[in-house]
Amino acid sequence: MSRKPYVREVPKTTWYFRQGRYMRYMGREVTCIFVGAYALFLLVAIKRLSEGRAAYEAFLEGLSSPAGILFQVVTLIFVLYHATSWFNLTPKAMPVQRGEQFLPGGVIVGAHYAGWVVVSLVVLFLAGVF
Amino acid sequence: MAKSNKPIVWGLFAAGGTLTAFFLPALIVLTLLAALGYVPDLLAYENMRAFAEHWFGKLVLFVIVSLSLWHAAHRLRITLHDFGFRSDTLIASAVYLVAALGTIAAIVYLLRI
Amino acid sequence: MSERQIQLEVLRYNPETDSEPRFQTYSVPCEAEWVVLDALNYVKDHLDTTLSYRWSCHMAVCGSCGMMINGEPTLSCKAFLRDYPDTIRVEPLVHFPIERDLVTVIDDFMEKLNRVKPYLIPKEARTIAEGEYRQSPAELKRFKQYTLCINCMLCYSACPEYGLIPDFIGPAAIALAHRYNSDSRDGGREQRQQVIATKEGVWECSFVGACSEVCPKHVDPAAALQQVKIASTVDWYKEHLMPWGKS
Amino acid sequence: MMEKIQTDVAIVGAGGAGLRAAIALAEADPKLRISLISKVYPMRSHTCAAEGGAAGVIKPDDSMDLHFNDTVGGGDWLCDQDAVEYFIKEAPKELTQLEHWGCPWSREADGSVAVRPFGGMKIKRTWFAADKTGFHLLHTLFQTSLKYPSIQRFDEHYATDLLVDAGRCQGLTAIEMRSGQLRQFQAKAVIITTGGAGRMFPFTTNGAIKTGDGMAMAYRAGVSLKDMEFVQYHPTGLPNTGILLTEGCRGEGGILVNKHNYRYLQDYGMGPETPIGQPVLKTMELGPRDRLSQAFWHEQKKGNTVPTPWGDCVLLDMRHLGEKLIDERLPFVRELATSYLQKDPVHEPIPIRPVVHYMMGGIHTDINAATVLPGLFAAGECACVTINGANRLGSNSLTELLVFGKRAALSAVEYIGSGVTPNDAAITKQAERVQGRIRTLFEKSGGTESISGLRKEMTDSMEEHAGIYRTAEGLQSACAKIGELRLRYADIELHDKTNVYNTDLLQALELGAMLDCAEAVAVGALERKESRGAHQRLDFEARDDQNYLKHTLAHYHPNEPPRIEYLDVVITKSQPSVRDYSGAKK
Ligand SMILES: Cc1cc2nc3c(=O)[nH]c(=O)nc-3n(C[C@H](O)[C@H](O)[C@H](O)COP(=O)(O)OP(=O)(O)OC[C@H]3O[C@@H](n4cnc5c(N)ncnc54)[C@H](O)[C@@H]3O)c2cc1C
Ligand code: SF4
Ligand code: F3S
Ligand code: FES
Repeated sequence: MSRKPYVREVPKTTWYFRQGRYMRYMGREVTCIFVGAYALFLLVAIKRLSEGRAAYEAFLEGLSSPAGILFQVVTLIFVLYHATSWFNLTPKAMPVQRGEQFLPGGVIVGAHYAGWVVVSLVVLFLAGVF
Repeated sequence: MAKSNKPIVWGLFAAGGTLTAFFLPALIVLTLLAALGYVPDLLAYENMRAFAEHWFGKLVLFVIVSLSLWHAAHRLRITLHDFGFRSDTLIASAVYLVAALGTIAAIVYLLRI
Repeated sequence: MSERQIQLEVLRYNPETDSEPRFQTYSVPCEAEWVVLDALNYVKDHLDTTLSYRWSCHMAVCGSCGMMINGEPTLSCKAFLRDYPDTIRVEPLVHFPIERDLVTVIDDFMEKLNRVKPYLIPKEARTIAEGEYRQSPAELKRFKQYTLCINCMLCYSACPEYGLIPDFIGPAAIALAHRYNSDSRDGGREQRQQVIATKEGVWECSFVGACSEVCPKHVDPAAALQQVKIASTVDWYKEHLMPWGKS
Repeated sequence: MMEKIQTDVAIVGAGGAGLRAAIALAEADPKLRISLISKVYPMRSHTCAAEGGAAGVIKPDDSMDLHFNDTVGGGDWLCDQDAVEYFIKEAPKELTQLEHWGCPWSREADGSVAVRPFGGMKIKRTWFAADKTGFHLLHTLFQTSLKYPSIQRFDEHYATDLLVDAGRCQGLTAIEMRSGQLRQFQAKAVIITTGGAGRMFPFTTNGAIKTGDGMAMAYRAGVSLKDMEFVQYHPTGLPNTGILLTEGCRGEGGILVNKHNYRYLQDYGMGPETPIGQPVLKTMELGPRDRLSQAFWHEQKKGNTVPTPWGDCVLLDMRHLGEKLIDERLPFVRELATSYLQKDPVHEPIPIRPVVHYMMGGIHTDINAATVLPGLFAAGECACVTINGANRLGSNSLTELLVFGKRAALSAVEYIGSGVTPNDAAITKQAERVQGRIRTLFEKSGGTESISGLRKEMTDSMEEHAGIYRTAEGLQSACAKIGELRLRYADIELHDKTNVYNTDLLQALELGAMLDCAEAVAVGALERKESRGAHQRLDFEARDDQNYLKHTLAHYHPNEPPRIEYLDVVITKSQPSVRDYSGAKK
């Protein structure tokens, strides 16, 4: 038998350097670290809240350390990336068929962005930012 | 071949992904403002306490914290695989354990308020 | 017509004479409206008859001429030279073993295609005398896009998860299963779920989305896979949390 | 030792016809061992390129007789009318069967199957799946074939020769391309479904695989090739690549104009002019392909064509159809024109010219898809039943694949029932001879001829002399040329002497097949001293029913031109008359 198919190995730990789109994908995936970190941060906040005024206010105080500010800023950036990449993919997961035609993906994405803006404004408003 | 059980966590992952996309950015803006010294009204102790004492406030906080955790845990499992860590069973157990513990902790802390 | 000299760097591998692949460069005089396949045909006819590659239709419908062109999975009959620099690198589709030169071994894909039962399993049997099934244009539209797959396997080359986890059934085969599942005439979803709702099925997909980006027919397999995931998740919750709800 | 595969029925070719035959066999008897052999994976077969549609009577305003008349008249009365009757009766059943297998036919609002107008058809009766009908038909058949475990596929196996002993076809040899090994298939019956041979010409809609291999295989085994001189030009090909723009473009209302923006078809017996956007069946742009292609030739002679970098063209104007209709009914056409010619039919007229498209002729079979060689059957474009006569009507061929693919299978089952078995010793010896022949070709050194060189000489000569219009002089030179090339073929040398996926070897074998077929075309055309359908002689301009209402049969000779014989056409209910495509007489 003269066949001898040649198998090209995929580099298991560095494959994502091969293409820009893989890097963008990995960027999206690592947002989870920040989502997770922020969830734990909220958990701590709730714990402090349950421990009473002193604990909670000390916690708020601690936020304004340079590290605390950096954490908030970096997390915001990654979470924004998470949100946009998530919304951009929704038409694939949930296409909407009206009569014969499908709603164009842009409409679905647009609706999500609009909803996002509204939700954010409402949250900020209720929290007394404005 | 049996059907996979991934749907359990995937359901939480997807729900968490949507929820975090909609809510986390605004929440982070709130905490960022606090960090910068402009503590929004809601984050003041009395208001926060009042919010968390109400059953609805508890529910909101619980849903946000736990779903974010499950979303992050599931995606982290896949991301670690993508980075070349191949002991999937171990990784899955670890990340889901953290998410589960976090979920329980959230319940416990919230009930204490 | 304007001629342009292209340097074509082609991966060569002959199992009988090579222990591993190498690149060979051909200088090819090309016409402006040529595609990469035309340049390969020029090589075959005029420069080197030993080069092997697959092609047939030259109109992007038979699905045989997929290759990596400058690192991107592409149909060589639809890769217009006008869109490329003067040096073009051509390799066989990645994630598949190389049989020879640009020819890959696609047994794995053919086996997976077979496994997903990509044929109509009628909801209600019908005789020829009873005529055609009725299907409204809207019902047709619902799955039409997923019928357009030409089995070119560019998506398999683009999908990193398939490269990392060769057992993954992969985008095109699952999209095809979804095509039949979404057909108003079909009643075979449960049978196909046994195959695609497994770990090797849709659950190895992490929604990279590269499959849809390279698909020359805009099948959008990534969309099909997400929809399968959602439907399988709904199934799971129904089965486990509301066992009474099972029909 | 050569590997032997024992099977009941071997099918060579996994295009529409081959797959339909395989399914019919598997359904007829699940115990049958079926070998489906193809030089490409089934879904790569050229049936996938068919765009426009498949004809079959289904709507209440239509009738079997009308389809019959269109087909027989369209074929210039060279069709065997008993075969046409059978074909038309089976057509709707086959198309419905395909629907039951999941084919995504385009639909009417009420959910029934939609039909569109097509050239030469008096009534709308062409079923279509947007403008990818052949593609959907092929994939539906291929995917359906996966249901049947008894269909054993041998993908990427190149069939080389039939094995014949005691006057019966008992199998074949094929090269497994990935290993380069010759395999012997011992079969009780063989069905050839290898498709057409358009690659004999330089400018064709046909894919690279359409090299007439099966025709040549049968021909060399002693089965004659029928009506090979009838080569269809399709009037609307993209000038640079030969990519087809389906007749559906005109069916939906596209018009053809010359450089003066004049709808020239009205000058060639297809007028009077019909209003733009309201196509009238069987006139003007909806005339038959042979007439339209011939009209182009005359326009070119008169200097009315548009010069382009790729030769003279006329214009296909679809702008008035509008973007919505084009995207819905002709999306593939738009994609093809926009990418390969960089012209968008929504915004500009598309230059087009006639292009070699389809072989009306092929392996001589009877109405049961059987050849004169017991045990050998043929169906699809490689066969000539004949329902297409001197000119095939668009959309009859996809239906033909189904109807006669199935017919061939049923005939094979019947034949096997008589208890035939292959004679191992005798055909093994033959297979070894085949192996010896291929090995000689493979190993020979010091050859002076190149495959691509000979191929170019062949295609150039065919284009120049055996094209839309032919003359005795031109055809004589084509015959001489092809004869010469067949001799020079003995002097080719392969540069690739390795086994695995050796396309050098396959191209050599394909060239051999094309030369055999090309000679049958040229000699048949030279001998047919009349003009009929797609065969037009400038030196014999009229149809001559007295002498040539007959099928041409070309008999193979290894180193001489074929011997030509004639066979009467079967006429049941339609006597030859004038082909009328003017709207006036409606
Ligand atoms: C661009 C285009 C558009 C068309 N549009 C229409 C249309 O709208 N309507 C219509 O009715 N008709 C149309 N036709 C015609 C019709 O599509 C063909 O006649 C038909 O598809 C031929 O099918 P087939 O099964 O006979 O052969 P094919 O589909 O060509 O299949 C041939 C098979 O034989 C195999 N084969 C060949 N040689 C060998 C060998 N040596 N060893 C092993 N296997 C071999 C191949 O691998 C392949 O599987 C069109 C044709 C073209 C080219
Ligand atoms: S889904 Fe697209 S890329 Fe994948 S095989 Fe089908 S046509 Fe090719
Ligand atoms: S690229 Fe792969 S991971 Fe999923 S979305 Fe496409 S199959
Ligand atoms: S040659 Fe058929 S898809 Fe490229």
